[in-house]
Amino acid sequence: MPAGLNRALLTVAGAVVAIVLAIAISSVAIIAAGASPIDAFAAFFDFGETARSVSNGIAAFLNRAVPLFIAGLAVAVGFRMNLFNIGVEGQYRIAAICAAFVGSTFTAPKPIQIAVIIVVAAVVGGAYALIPAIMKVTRGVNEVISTIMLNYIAISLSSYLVRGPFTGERAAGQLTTTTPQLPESAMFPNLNFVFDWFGLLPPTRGGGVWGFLLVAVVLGLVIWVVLERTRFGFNVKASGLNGPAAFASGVNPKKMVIAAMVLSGAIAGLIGLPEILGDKGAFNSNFTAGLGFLGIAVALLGRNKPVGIAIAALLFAFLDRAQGALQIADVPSSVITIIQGVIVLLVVIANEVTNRIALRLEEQRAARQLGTNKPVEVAA
Amino acid sequence: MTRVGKYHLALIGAAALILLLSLVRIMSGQDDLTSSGTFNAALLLAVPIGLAGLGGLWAERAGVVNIGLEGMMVLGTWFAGWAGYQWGPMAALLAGLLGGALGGLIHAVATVTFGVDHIISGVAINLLGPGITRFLSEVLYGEGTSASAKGAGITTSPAISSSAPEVSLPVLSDGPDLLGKLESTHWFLLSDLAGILRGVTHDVNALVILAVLLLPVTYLVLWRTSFGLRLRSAGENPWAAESLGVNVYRIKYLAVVVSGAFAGLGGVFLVFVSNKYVEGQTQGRGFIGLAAMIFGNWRPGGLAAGSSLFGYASGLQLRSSGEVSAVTSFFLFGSLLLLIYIALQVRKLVAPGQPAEVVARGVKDYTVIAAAAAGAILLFWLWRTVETLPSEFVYITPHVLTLLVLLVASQHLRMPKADGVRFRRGDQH
Amino acid sequence: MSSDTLAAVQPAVELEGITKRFPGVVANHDIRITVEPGTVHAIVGENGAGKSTLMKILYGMQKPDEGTIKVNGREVTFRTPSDAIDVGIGMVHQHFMLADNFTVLENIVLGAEPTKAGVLDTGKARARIAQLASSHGLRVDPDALVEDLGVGDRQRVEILKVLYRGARILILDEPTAVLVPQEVEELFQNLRELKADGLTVIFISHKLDEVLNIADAITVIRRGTTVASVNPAEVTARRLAELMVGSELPTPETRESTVREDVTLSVSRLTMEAGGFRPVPKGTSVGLYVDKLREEGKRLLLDDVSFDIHAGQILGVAGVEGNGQSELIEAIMGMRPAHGTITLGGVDISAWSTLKRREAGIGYIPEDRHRQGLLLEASLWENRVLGHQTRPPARSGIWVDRRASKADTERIVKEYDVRTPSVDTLALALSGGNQQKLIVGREMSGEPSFLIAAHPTRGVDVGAQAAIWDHLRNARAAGLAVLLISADLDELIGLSDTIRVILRGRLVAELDPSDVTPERLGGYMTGAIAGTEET
Amino acid sequence: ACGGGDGGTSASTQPSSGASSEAPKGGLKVGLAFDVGGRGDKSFNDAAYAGLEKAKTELNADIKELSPAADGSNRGDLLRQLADAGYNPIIGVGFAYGDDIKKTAAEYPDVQFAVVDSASNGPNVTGLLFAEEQGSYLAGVAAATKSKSGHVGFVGGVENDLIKKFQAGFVMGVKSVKPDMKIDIKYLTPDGDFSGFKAPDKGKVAAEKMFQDGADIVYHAAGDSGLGVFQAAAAAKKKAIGVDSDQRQTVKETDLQAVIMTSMLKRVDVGVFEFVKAFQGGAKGGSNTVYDLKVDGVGLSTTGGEIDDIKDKLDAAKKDIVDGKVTVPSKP
Ligand SMILES: Nc1ncnc2c1ncn2[C@@H]1O[C@H](COP(=O)(O)OP(=O)(O)OP(=O)(O)O)[C@@H](O)[C@H]1O
Ligand SMILES: Nc1ncnc2c1ncn2[C@@H]1O[C@H](COP(=O)(O)OP(=O)(O)OP(=O)(O)O)[C@@H](O)[C@H]1O
Ligand SMILES: [Mg+2]
Ligand SMILES: [Mg+2]
Repeated sequence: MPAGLNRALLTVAGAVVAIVLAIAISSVAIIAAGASPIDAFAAFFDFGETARSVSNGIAAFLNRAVPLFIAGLAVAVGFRMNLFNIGVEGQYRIAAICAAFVGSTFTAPKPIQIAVIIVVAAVVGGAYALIPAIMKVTRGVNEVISTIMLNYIAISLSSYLVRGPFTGERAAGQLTTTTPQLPESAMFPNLNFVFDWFGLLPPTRGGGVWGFLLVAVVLGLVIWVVLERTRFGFNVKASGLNGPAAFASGVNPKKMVIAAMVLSGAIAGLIGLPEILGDKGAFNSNFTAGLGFLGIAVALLGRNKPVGIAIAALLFAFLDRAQGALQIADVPSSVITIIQGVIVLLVVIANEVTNRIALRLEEQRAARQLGTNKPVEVAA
Repeated sequence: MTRVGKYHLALIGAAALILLLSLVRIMSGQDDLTSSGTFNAALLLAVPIGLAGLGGLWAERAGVVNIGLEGMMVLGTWFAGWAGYQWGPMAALLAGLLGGALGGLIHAVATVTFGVDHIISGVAINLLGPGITRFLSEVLYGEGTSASAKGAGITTSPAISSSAPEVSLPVLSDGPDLLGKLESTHWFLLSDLAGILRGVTHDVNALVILAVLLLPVTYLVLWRTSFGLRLRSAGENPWAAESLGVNVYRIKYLAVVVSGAFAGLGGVFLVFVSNKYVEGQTQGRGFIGLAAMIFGNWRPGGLAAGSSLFGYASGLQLRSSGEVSAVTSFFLFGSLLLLIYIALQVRKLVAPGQPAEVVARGVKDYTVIAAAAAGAILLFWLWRTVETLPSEFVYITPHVLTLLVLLVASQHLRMPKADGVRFRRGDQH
Repeated sequence: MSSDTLAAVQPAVELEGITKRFPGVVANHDIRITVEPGTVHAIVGENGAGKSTLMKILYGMQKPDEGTIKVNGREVTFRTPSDAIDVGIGMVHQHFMLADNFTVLENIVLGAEPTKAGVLDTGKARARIAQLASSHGLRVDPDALVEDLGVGDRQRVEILKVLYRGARILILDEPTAVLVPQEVEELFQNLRELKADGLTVIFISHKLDEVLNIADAITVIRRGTTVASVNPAEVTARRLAELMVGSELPTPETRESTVREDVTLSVSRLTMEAGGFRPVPKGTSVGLYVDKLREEGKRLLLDDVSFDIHAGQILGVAGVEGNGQSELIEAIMGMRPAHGTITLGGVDISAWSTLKRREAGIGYIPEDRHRQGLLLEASLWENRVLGHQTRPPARSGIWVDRRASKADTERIVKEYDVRTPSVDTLALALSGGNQQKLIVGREMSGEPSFLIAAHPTRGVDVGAQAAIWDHLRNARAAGLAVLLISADLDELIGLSDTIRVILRGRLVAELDPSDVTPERLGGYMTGAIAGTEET
Repeated sequence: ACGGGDGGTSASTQPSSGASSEAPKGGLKVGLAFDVGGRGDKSFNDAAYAGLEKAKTELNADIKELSPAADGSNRGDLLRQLADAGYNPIIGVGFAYGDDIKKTAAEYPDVQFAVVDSASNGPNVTGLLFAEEQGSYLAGVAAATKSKSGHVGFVGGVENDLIKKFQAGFVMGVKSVKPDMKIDIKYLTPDGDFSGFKAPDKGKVAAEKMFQDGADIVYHAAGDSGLGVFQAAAAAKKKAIGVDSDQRQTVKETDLQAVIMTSMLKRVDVGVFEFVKAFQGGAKGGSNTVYDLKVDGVGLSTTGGEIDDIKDKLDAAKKDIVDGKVTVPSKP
């Protein structure tokens, strides 16, 4: 269908223009900072000179993308239903500490141990998301406020837990408070062997490429199937597209709010696991924060669809990886955040603009068809 | 008629609250509950939240959701610090306003002109704000720059050349300080009132006065002028407004830019408090301001209540450093509130003049009363037994209080009908 | 001013060669209309003929692709509605353009506010509105919230809005669609007064008797083009209809009764409070409790509503909008809790969820298809699934059976003559009539035993209307019980086996459609004729 | 204030700077990874950088310093990038590097690492530890001696174990002078929420309350939030004690300078420089270097001369600690 093809081409063109523009804008900033944009963009692709640094860089890049992708998925599930779950941030924090602690209390064969940890994380994340969901359906509390507040509460709560009930042994002179170290059977096998396939040196970095990547991929597939193929997914979509219509069709909006929020929270619960199971082996006070907020940007950039979210997560991770490389090239690394923000903005703007152009083209097509219109016969 | 009634109800409510606070203070001996210091701190902490919330109010009343307040506030802080160290507080004020307004402008271009989803644009601005400011700091405040010699660093600007003036109410809270004297007597109610009054009138930053004034000004502008009517119409039914010749685009632009400017002003205020820009000093207040605005039902009065509640609880939290923390008195407070609630319910149940079998006296009513009673006893017991709370539980006082108040009173929130809707000229709706 | 003398020579509005294209549609094509000042000029045409588009062009809301507009003899180009307002044109839109959360006064003055030093001068506005209201017989309460108003009041607010701006040329786009005959007559009285004051009215309707009643001149539009200009004195409704559609108007006659013995749906003592549902206390009967509510002066949205619908029966409910029809539907669908009992085929379904009721065989054609009936941004087959998620063919285990759903959508498209390129097309790409046919087809699937049809043909063109009526009639003959709610009294009288009138939440009259006229029905609906309380 | 500390209590040898047996041939390349906030924070990170710069000028080192992302998620990656780029030794600034240094050091056994504020956890890792509690003890002694009201305060930025060391030392120092002294203690944010180091307004509110309650000297370990403490002190016409660097010099506002009675110095610059120097001398990791009072790795600043009059008392207290007569706990 030519119209459809047209539209697709336009969309691609829009994305390209957006990225070019983003590059142009950040180049201006980089020049203003007295650095060379060429150096800067070279730095993004500069994974180091040695084979070792290249594979380490790739590992850092992929490892960053994994939690971003999961965070994006978590946020997207809510957005699909017009629920704005800002609380992913708090949900993954609480889930991470509980999962890390529970995982450290027993030892079991690897698959069981890891599965238990994942389940605990999902359950805790879902349970923490249940709070705003219940507040919303029973008392009409806006989920934006409640989840913002619960984020702060989660920080304090996890701080209390990691210093109190869930605290673990630590070496003398180590100031980071931490949960007990997970047994070896809890650590997720890495994917370093993949590097061999490509004739690359496996990364040496702690944990290498996190095996949790596979879980994320499976999760993405599952979420795609759930959202696009199941009745539940249909109900989510219907509620998001038109709440009153979904209600009239027999969908219980309260149940849907709870289900979507809990699902979102359960996914959020997994955000911290790649780091814990792949690298740290515990939850500690330096645990990476802020992924929930980045997840919002990733989800929106990926248009709340798993494939889009994957692309967005990879893009964000790719940019983030250059943190060190940029500094080595003497470019202020804060340019990364600027590029990320500009891309989010420009890609959606480009999308709007191309949509409009497509519409106008169709209008012109209509105008051309005017000639073929039968003149209406005038009676009387 | 109803409006006056509401107004009176609010007054009575406030009076009852003060009475209750006073009672709790006497019972618990926690003078800080109503001390002037607490209220001074509450004001200090409430103002930036209130300003961010006002920003949100302007945008959302015009139908544009503004989740980017945080980013705009960050821009406000940076520009205030940058201009302030060079040209003084007035310049800081102006630059902060403009910085925030710049964020607002980006949001307006994206959402109004290009019809981008409001949340996406806001999220992008929340990324851009910190990114741009950090970048500017790296460029302008880095090693070897002139600013660096004046005390700037990557994370801070040099100090503002002179600080914003502070004023007090003469005689009452300054000089003879009559209110202060009254407060220190610790009399029931009188001292509490004096403390509250003195707290909000002693050594008040000029910007606080401006910020507080902005609330009634916003009310007057949005609800009493023709401009305000048009602005609100853009948030309620932009198609109707457009069909009546209102330039909805222009209104939305203005509203969102003003929104950014207010968020920026909140940033300026933070800079004035610390006398310089400090990276990260907004601390998520943009989000909390947004929450306060929703809490306040998209109205200036409600917003003031929301940010005051948050400011008060934060102030009390930050000031509770002793062994027995004032925060535990909230248990007593809650217990008393529940008792009052039970009393009201019971009175309603036994009210005469209704045939007993017809009175709506479901199981639910009894369960609610029983639960309230249990809650009251539990809270009272907690208050009696808990000496010190783990500090982590003290930090969350403001957030928990906000959630609790919302649970009780959030049924009747009503946001502007076309809030967050993308509006295109000529489209049908 | 000399405008009056000028007006005698110059036409108030002259449209020349107006053409407007939308993607895939030519809404207006070479339209020519001349409107004389001080007249009521009617524009008629079937759905989608392009009337609203033309008026939006005249009001500056849309730009014509070609053509010129002259107002009072002077050529004008409008960029925004304010340009049109400036030359004295005002428009009342087909769909209300009111801010619900604003007061009447605020809605009226918006965009033309009287101010004192920038502050809204409500005193002045109020005085002006009072003066306009009294001089044109349009009574309103300026301080009422619009959301509390009924449709008639809203219509008056819309007209006041226009008059308030000093418009001399009024465009009314289907103002009567939601009014009952009495209100229509009231409106026409207003229009005549306006005309007497020298104002020009452009009036759009597809109700031909109304047009003949009020208009001084009539222009007929068909498929975006002006096909005739006629003098109402010289034309019959029949002739006008033929001009519009090129064929005769269909009628919804269904005389021979198919009503069977068995009761399909029985509603008894249905009552709904305005302030939100509270369960009846233990040990109290619903009746006692409701009596108490009534005693306390609580407003009841539904007040003791009882009726039975037999298999093969169409029960029509007539009523001015906002008298409890929506609430009745929502209560039966289980979307809103109410007191009382509802049984379907003898089974008490009062406590059932909406989903369960649908599964039990209740179909629902909602009154607002865009709000409650469709996912506009989803494909047709997905819209087919809506409401049938748990039933075949859409369901297979936890999955949505895409293949079967698509196949069944194809069936609906064929059987119901839904004009669409494919079942993967997005619903928003269909015209209103085709959307409605899809909904009717969907709700008739799965062999429902009872159907709620709310305004099943509202805003649907003549062809689609006839098709929908046929489908309803056939299903009725096959034993379907139907609750029909419609503002189109002809439709109501023509289709129903029994008509009940709802007024302020009460069923006030039971009428036999074979001996009731729209006028008399309107009398019951407005309370002008006291109800024949049910026995 | 203090001279450069030389050597650590447990550092094995003290080789002279020139004589290097195993120093890399192609010149000295020192890499340093900052804590969150990065270079230019006029505080902890900059102190480390000062040491690095000194190494550059005095030891002719080629230096590279990297700042982590705002969420600190890439600390380990920065270390690896430095190692891959051939830097050796590599220093991680801040206890948060503890874990990452451990892993990276294992991956790069040929590279020497150091971590500030955390203990050695590998054969090629040197822990650069500071006895903050000892310095804080002196601050406590100074505060207690100078206090007229018998009431002092402590404001911590983030309630983590590092800052608790400051609190522990301070409290003990105060009690050593007057056991019944009232000490208010307040932290601004819980562990894990590092915004407490960037919240001058919160610092101000917390300190204000202490002054209102009668405290006349407040000690802060709250990063940029300390500014608020100084402001509260200035408004109440009371005194404050700064931290990390000589804040009477680094703070540029004159009205605030006046309230800073003294600052508890933590010579991260010395630590960094000495480590590089030792590395050049061929020193190997696997142990901690403790910068305590003995080596003047911590201490009190005297700018402004406000504690000159109690110098004897402070010296005595210092001597007690150095001699081991008093052991200061690092936990409250
Ligand atoms: N904004 C638009 N974009 C695309 N097509 C449109 C738009 N507005 C109207 N149309 C199309 O133009 C045609 C004319 O529509 P219009 O609303 O003018 O008809 P109408 O005569 O007012 O019909 P009705 O009696 O239903 O109100 C229709 O086919 C409609 O689908
Ligand atoms: N804003 C719009 N953008 C694009 N197309 C539109 C728009 N509005 C209407 N249309 C087109 O108009 C047609 C249906 O709209 P229209 O308003 O004429 O239907 P209708 O019969 O009046 O239905 P309703 O009574 O529900 O408004 C479709 O073909 C649709 O594509
Ligand atoms: Mg239409
Ligand atoms: Mg129309």
